[in-house]
Amino acid sequence: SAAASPSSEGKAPAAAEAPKGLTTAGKLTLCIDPEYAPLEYYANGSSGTIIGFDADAARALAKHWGLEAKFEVTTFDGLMPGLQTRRCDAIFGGLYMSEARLAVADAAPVMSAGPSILAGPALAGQFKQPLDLCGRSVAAQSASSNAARINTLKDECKAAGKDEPKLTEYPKTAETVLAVMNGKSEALIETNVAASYMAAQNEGKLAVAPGVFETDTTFGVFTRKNDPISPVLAEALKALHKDGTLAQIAKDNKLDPAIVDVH
Amino acid sequence: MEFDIGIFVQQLVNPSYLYGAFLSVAVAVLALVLATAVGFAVALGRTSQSRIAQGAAGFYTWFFRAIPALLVLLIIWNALPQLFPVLRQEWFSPFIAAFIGLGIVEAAFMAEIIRSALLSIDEGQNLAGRALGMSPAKVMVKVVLPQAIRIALPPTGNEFIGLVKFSSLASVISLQELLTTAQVGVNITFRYAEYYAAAIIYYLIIVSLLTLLQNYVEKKFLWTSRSKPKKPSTLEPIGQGVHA
Amino acid sequence: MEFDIGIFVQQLVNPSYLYGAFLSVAVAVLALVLATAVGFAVALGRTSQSRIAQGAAGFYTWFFRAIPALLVLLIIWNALPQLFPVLRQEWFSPFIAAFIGLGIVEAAFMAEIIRSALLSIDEGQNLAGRALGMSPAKVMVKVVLPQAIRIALPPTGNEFIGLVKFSSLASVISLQELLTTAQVGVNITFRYAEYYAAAIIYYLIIVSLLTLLQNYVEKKFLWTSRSKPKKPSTLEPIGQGVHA
Amino acid sequence: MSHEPQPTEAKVWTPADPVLQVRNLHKSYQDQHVLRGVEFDIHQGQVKAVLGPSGSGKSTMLRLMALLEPANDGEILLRGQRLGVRQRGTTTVPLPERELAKERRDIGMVFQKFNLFPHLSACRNVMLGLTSVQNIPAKEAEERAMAMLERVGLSHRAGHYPSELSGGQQQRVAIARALVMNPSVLLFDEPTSALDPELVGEVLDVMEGLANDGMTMIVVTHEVRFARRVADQVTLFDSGVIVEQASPDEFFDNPQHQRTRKFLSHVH
Amino acid sequence: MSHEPQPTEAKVWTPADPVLQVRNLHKSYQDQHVLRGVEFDIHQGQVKAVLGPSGSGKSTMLRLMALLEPANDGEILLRGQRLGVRQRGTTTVPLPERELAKERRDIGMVFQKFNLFPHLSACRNVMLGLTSVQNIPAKEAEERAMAMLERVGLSHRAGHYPSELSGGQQQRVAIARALVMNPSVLLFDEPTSALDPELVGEVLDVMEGLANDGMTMIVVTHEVRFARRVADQVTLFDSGVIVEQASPDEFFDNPQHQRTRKFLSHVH
Ligand SMILES: Nc1ncnc2c1ncn2[C@@H]1O[C@H](COP(=O)(O)OP(=O)(O)OP(=O)(O)O)[C@@H](O)[C@H]1O
Ligand SMILES: Nc1ncnc2c1ncn2[C@@H]1O[C@H](COP(=O)(O)OP(=O)(O)OP(=O)(O)O)[C@@H](O)[C@H]1O
Ligand SMILES: [Mg+2]
Ligand SMILES: [Mg+2]
Repeated sequence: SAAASPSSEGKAPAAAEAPKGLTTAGKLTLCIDPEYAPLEYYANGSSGTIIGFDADAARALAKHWGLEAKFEVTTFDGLMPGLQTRRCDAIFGGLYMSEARLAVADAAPVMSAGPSILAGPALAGQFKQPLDLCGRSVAAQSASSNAARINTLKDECKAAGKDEPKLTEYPKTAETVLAVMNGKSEALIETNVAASYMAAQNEGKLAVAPGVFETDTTFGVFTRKNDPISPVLAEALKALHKDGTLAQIAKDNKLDPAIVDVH
Repeated sequence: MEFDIGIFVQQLVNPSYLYGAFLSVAVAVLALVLATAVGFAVALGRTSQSRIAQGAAGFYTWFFRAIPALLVLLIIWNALPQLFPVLRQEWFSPFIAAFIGLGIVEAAFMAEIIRSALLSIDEGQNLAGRALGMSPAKVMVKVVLPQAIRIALPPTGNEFIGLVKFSSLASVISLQELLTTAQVGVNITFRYAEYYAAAIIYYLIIVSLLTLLQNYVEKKFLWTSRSKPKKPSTLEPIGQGVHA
Repeated sequence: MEFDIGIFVQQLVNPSYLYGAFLSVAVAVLALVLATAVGFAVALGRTSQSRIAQGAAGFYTWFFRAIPALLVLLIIWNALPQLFPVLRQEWFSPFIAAFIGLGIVEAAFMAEIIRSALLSIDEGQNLAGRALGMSPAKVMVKVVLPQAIRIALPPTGNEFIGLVKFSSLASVISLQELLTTAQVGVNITFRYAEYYAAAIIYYLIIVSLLTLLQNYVEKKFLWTSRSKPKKPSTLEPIGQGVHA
Repeated sequence: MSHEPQPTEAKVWTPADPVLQVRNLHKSYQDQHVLRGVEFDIHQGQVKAVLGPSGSGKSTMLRLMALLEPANDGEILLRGQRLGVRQRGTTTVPLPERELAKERRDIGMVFQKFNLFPHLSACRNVMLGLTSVQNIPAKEAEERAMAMLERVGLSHRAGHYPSELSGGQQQRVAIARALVMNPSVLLFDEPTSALDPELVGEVLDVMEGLANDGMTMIVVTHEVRFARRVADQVTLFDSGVIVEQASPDEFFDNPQHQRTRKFLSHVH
Repeated sequence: MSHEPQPTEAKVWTPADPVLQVRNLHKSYQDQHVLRGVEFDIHQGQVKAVLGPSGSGKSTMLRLMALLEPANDGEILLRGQRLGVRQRGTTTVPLPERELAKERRDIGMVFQKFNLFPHLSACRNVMLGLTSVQNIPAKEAEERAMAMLERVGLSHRAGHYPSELSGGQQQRVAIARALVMNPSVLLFDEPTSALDPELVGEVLDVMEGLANDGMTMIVVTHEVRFARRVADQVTLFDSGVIVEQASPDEFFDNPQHQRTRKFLSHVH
């Protein structure tokens, strides 16, 4: 369901000036790891066109500059090296804008996000606030900000005189889902947008515990540090937000349009 | 979640698995060819008189025996293009990077296989060839190599099967071979059992076919005038190998 | 992004690498012990008179030679606990699942190593032992095994080094060993050059130490009254092995 | 001893009877009939030399006598007692491997390729049968092993491993290894044919010493001079049967059979 | 031929001169002085038998004569021409491997363990030297190989692989392989000592045939009867030097040296 963005049906604004020094002339090349529904994934599971919010937003961005979007498929591990080796101009990959990452790359905000808790339907109802996770076993994707959030929660639990949560990290999100469904872990922590998708895919077995965490972090589009593209891209995203394109794409991908209000 | 035969069969006939299996085998074949060529050079270096050649060949085997192939793939795909802009071009695909990376690592193992095969040829063969007036190169090509190949065949076959399974490491440089095909599907659909079962079937078929091929080739090297083999053939050849 | 020596050194002395390296080696040791025990049984099965034992042992090697270890780990971690509730308990940690999974796969390869080592012992040794009045079990323990161990040592050493690198597969069941430690660091900081370089240093050190150990053990099996070895020792033993 | 009358051991054995008797021994491998009714006796202290062309079944006969393989038919009797089988009612059944192992201790064997245990020193090679079969304590076993190595002239090499010994020395250790078990009969399968010509003598000398000391021996060999000098009886074996059996002088100087004359013309 | 007078080939070679001359040959391995000044001549059509204890350097001498290893000192002359070196100004330098390979064609060698090429049939074993060294077309090479196999009585086994031939047959193929290159001298290194006693005869028969056909041969052997019947000259080798050199009758019946008598008492 590659969404038609509003800018394609309404009055087409004159294309903004495209950034210089693109990897492939005439194309905006983006590193992407299409295993993260609903942000980026293959239409047919393991093959087909890449769809999802990020994919559609990337296409809209390219169009904004009068370019064509080209996806350079990479694993999660390969996203940043791909950018550094100029295989792509930017990463559209559901990456949190963390301090450590901003030390090595630039990023422009694209949507707000936050951790969400998934658990079996019965248990999910019991989680109302972060401290409810104390003493529970929680699965997370390794090296994610979500995993880091559980690590900080350990201290909070200790301060509150409760048991620490037990964190188990897996390389892929699918394995965290499996861990909960197999009873290896009681809950899993995942970014809210992906969490909703997982719950929908595993209805009856997994449910989102709403509102446990604040939605206080931001996904960004990453570019090389101090690259001339960085400011241009930030401007373009602002423009796409302003004219409602991003909100429409969110809606088309069954996401709350409010999440793109990050400016 | 129960095992859904429908999804399983659908995956089994899904052309992307077939394509993934093809990629796995193709990467393995090219990597083995590269590894055999480089490994032969390294083996000659290790048995050579020259201290420098010995040292270089020894370093190669030591280094690539120690480094995980995954790291080599990451380096070839991510670091080398920063040093050599030519590698940033379109032709340097994950497929090419994968077979080169796996081939380079595998060469360290093939070098040892080839070296021990060469060493196991009786010195009398070399003497007999030279006594006939053959040049050292002729002795190598006409006398030693045909015999060394026979000895190197079983372990090489095992390495090849290892490489097929091993090519899944190339998913890290976004080559979507057989195992990655299943994993990507799992990440979206969460249908573990069906997707992985389909992959297992493919692996069993591939490895069984390769084992049959290996037995066939080995029979060609029995060197008897009769057509019937001396040893009973089994699905599994003697010797160990890589595994993934 | 330049190579930052500071970060590199900081990673090198980071205790989590040391711990990851320890996990890698520990998983490899336990997996090898398990694989040797199971592999010995499978090897006896394959050389046994009984058709059933032969068939079962043959199936084992065929199956586990074909299946990627990654899939076996996923199955042990995710599928088995559904069948056996006892595995849902706390003690069934990723560490235990990892060494069992790798051990089961490796057993197929160890079985072939052990089988060919047993077959390579001259039949005259068996005859001589029996002629002295030794029972078949005594002949195995006192005569055949000590000699088979010597033959199996070099390929087993290679398998062990392979297992150390191989243990990184266990990241899929949330075991954070050496390579995973580096990868996690990379994903958080995007500092791949420094992190991977630190991991490479660890791997080179581990494998070099293991190779020295291997040479030392092999020298113990030279069976001479003199202490000096007959063959020059090198860092790399003859024979091939797994690699990851 | 069984009180039931048995076909081949009807009378009680006395030292005047042959210590070892072989009766109608048959052995086949697949479709090949290797032994076809071998029969002979050997008395206490006798030395029997066996000659015969390659493939005639000499080694097979020794392996059967050493109970290393079962016969298809026939009997081997040691001091009148049938070996390798036991009576169950009216039928004889082969002994289980554990029982066979016990009977084997009484028959020593020396092989063409020595078959020393390469992972054990000369002394430990000789000790192994004592410690692991007869359960003799290590210290006593070592003393007896050293005495036996002394007897074959190798006590100064006791700590050496087989790979450090010459072929002749290895074979002498192998003889000591068989001898230390104190067997009733010692079987030799071409004990010198894997040796360099210059090393043959030292082994034959040891064997001649044993013969002089009264050891009962069956020696498959191509060494005509040894057979002539040491053996009490020389036998020609061909195609799985005994063709000629005579005293050395008779055998070599006046053979009765055409086949023997032909064989001697090759080897002599 | 060089016009410069050279120390050892001062006069022009004539067929009356020895076809092969060995002068003051020395060879050391590490600290072991294996050949210590070996000297002898052999004339066209002569057969020289070499006897000597194990480790005395017989094989080493043959390897040096076949140019398979360089000597440390001394000369080998074939028809007056020095082998294995070339003159550069006043110094002699060893030939490069390619040139050595050419000179080796003129000297055939038969090994104790046959050293047939196991991956080639008997016929292709014999052909290989022709096709890959002399560049003779396959068809002609095959004809010549078959003729040579016929000569050693094995044309009916031409298609068989070494593993399918008996030891005696393998050695006869090895002789054919050396012979087909048409060498000036044929060297034999204990050609029958790896054979079963019954297979020795067929190989010695072929060698006797060659000798009768006028082949120049040097034969290291332990076969005293062969040496006596076929050789023109018998040599005793010990500790890297020639101890005694005489006609067979002189050598065996009236040896001049104590060492020879001692050796013969062992082997005879
Ligand atoms: N285990 C076996 N399986 C099949 N055939 C065998 C076996 N052992 C011996 N034979 C065959 O039995 C025949 C006799 O062999 P045996 O070794 O007893 O002969 P031999 O007289 O000792 O000969 P040699 O002088 O060569 O040692 C041979 O044809 C041999 O191939
Ligand atoms: N390549 C080598 N390197 C080191 N030492 C060698 C080598 N070849 C031969 N020797 C030594 O040279 C000596 C003579 O060996 P050689 O093989 O020439 O003796 P031989 O007279 O042929 O003995 P045999 O009758 O056992 O064949 C031996 O002590 C041997 O160990
Ligand atoms: Mg025999
Ligand atoms: Mg020799």
